[in-house]
Amino acid sequence: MHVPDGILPLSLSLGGVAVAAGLTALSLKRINARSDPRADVPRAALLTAVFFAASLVHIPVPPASVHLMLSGLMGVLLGWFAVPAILIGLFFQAVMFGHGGLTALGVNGVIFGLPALAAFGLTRLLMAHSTPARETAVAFAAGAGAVVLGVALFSGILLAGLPAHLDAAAERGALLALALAHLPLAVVEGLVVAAVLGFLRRVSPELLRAG
Amino acid sequence: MPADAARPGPIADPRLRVVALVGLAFGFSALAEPWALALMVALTLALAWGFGLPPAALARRLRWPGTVVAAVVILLPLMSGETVLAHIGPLTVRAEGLEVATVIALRFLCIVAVAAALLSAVPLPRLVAALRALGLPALMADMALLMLRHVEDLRQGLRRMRVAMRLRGAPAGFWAGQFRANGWALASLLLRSHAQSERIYHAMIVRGHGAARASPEPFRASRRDWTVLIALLLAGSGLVLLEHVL
Amino acid sequence: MTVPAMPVLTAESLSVTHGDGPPVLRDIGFAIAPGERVGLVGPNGAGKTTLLLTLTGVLRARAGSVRLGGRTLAPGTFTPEVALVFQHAHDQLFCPTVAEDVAFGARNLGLTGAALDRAVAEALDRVGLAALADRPVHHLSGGEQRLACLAGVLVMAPRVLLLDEPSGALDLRNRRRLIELLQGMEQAMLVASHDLELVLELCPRVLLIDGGGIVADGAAASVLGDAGLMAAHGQEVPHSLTWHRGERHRHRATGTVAVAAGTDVARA
Amino acid sequence: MTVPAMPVLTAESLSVTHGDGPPVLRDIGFAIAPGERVGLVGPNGAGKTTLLLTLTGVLRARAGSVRLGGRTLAPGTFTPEVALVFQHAHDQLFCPTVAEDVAFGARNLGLTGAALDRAVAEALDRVGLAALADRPVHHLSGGEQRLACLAGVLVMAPRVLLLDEPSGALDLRNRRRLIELLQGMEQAMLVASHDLELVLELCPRVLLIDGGGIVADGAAASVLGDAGLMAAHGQEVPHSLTWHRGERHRHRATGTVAVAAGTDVARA
Repeated sequence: MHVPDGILPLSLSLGGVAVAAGLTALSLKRINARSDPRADVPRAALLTAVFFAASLVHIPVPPASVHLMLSGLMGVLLGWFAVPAILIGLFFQAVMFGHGGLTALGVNGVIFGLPALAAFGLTRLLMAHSTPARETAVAFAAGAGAVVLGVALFSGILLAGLPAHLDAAAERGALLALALAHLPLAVVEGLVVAAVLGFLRRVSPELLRAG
Repeated sequence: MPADAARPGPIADPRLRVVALVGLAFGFSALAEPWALALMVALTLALAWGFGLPPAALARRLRWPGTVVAAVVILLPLMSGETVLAHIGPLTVRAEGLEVATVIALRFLCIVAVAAALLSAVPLPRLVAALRALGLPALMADMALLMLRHVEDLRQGLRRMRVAMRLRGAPAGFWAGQFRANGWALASLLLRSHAQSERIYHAMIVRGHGAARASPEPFRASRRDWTVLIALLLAGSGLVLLEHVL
Repeated sequence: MTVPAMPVLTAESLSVTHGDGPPVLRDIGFAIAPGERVGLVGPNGAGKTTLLLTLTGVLRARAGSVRLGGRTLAPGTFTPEVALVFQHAHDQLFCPTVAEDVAFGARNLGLTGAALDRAVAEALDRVGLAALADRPVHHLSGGEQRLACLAGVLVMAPRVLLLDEPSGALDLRNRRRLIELLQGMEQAMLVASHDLELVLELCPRVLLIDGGGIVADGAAASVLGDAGLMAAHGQEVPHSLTWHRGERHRHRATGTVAVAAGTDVARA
Repeated sequence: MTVPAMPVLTAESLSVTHGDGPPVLRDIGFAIAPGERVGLVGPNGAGKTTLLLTLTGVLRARAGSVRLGGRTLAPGTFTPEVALVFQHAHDQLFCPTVAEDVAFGARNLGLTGAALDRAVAEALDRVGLAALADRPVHHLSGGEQRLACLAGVLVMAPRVLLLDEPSGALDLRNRRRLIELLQGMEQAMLVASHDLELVLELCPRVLLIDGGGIVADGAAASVLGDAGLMAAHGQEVPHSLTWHRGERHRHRATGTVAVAAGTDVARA
């Protein structure tokens, strides 16, 4: 689900860098407005490590395999720290394993970062003072929805970057296959986010003060 | 997290290595003409030779993105273009698609090879310090440093936790249906690692991390470093300019 | 050391390697009788944790085998009869509440409903945590977490308990509580620890391992009290044995203790 | 307990809370003289680690202050004069090699070039790790890691060393080595530990804390030897003091030890 180096034309790569830089600047501005901006650095670094490692775990979806994305989890747990965290994770994945790519760092940052911010917004809007059942539903929606949004961004960007004379039917076929392959992942991530959030709410609610 | 052993190479200063890599990678991704691609490959080979690219470092970097690139490279000639080159069973190979696939495969291989050649010998904490010196915000540099600390701990913690779960009868394998148990294990790991991450950060602060009078991580760019960097950037931008002028 | 006819756990010429490295354990052999409590001591890196993991079947021995009563243990299969309590409680506890965590193993044995509830209540009662059943495990003290780990394996009715550094990170009150609890259990035990006073209180017999092999197997007081042997393997004779140097046996039952102004104390 | 005119470290009615919770430390006050070694004992959760973090200025006290000589310490600022060695070495070590890790603190003091190299070499020499300077920290043994942590704070030339469970997870050989090293240091020390034998060997004076407050402050032998006081705060009298119950003072220098068959041992 990472866009590798070499596929996208320069204009798209640079566009991705610009958008990712903008999202990062906005996030840092919100973080630095707090009384102690450094207080949440350890937590953000920890989830960056989880994000970094999770993308290297491949889950078999016969006949192919997909890997965890965790955008939803990052957004829900980190709030404004999510975008810087995702970019750092993506950078090291690219540098250490060639997973994703340096020129595609901005684009991948958008593919993972926007769903994370969307999940953050969703939980913030819908979760305040709600019942446990509703919170579980929102957590599932945030986790699963982030995967769906990420896959949509990924395919949209990939198709925009490839030459225009693609066969329309083949294009739809490839998209459908990609979406189907990631449907189980969306369910898994929805369940994982719901379980993690449910656990933390019961055990350590102070860890849920994202944003 | 292995830092591959390689010789120091023509550029010693990691800051300049990062700049060279970024310049070349974006330059390469703008190339499409056959002669430009040939020069790109030649430049990459020269770099791999000059910086001593360890084959293992390259192989490791090809494994993960390989699937996406392979899918694109295999599908494009079958799905894209009008000029039919050949029929293989029910499939039709087309010239335009094959051409784009070749361009993508070459650019991908060259960028990955250049990245491996320039960065695989730089220890990761040193790389973070270089990025900080190049203007990465302190907050993100701190996150990056701490993240490097956590990856191995998390991996081992998760492994021990999985062992403990299996000893109490949890089935092995991902699709064993234990989403809740796995989610709880992840959350437990986060919870305790969170306490540890705070201790680590405190330990750094107690030893003066981020102190005003701290002497910055020493970087020294030699004249040779600058010369090689400028030569590489000129070569890269020259290729791009030539392709777009010609 | 004589062992009754049918030991509950037997290690037969176990050798273990990590990856392609040199052997971590070499030709380990011993047998534990039902209800016997054996201490496992040795310097850091001697292979204690590796041995425990091999005895549970999590690690696969390169050679040799583990036998549970008359049956050979198949590595990689779930063997509830041999229970391991990890050195760090946080590696073992992962459920939100104590009761849920204790239920985990029992549920994997197929227990449900009232039988499950009963088993969990019994295990918690056994370790004295019944009152904390609904508490989040992460809010327990270190000592309570250790007890919760113990309950989490007791619920599977094991025949052998393997304990890795059971007193690590415990304060003395909780250490005492744990010792008394373990002394009251009928299971056979193998207790790996640097806390030699604990080993001495708990285990009549001790295995001393170093460099992956067993270097001594005998009565606790004679192995741990042998200053030459202990020093050769990086150990100090426990305080409570230094008071009768020169004597080989300690007469615990009678409380008789020979006095020989301990050099350790004089040095302080 | 009398303290010379100008203590090196003074805690004045410190109160600390975590978040909105109840106070973790309440009205803590004591002073440490230059070169004095003080033990800090108490049950798990008594607030020992919180106190150490507050003394370094990492945690902010809700009330009260910490003074370093004549100057009041400003929380949140880098105070190299007060050095903390963490309980777990892996929390503290984070650079690739031993020498780099030791250099970290010195570099944050502004040292560079030859002065930096000299300071690092001296600190490593001090703890006896000069030969391991270029080793990866993660390849060190537990004992060596602890020494590397110590070197990493000694390089900042602190006036007070705060040690959190310095003997935790050490085998007895390394524990002995550490004790002897610490005994040879001129810095004032506050040593938080459950290892009461270590406290007894190292510290002439002991603070006993429980429930966030100081409950005793006095000579080590009299505080740690007071069975009633210790039991009331969940502690056991250390083995080497149980041999002379009834006596208040222990005559270390002469090695004279009163014998009274320790009930602890008889119980075993």
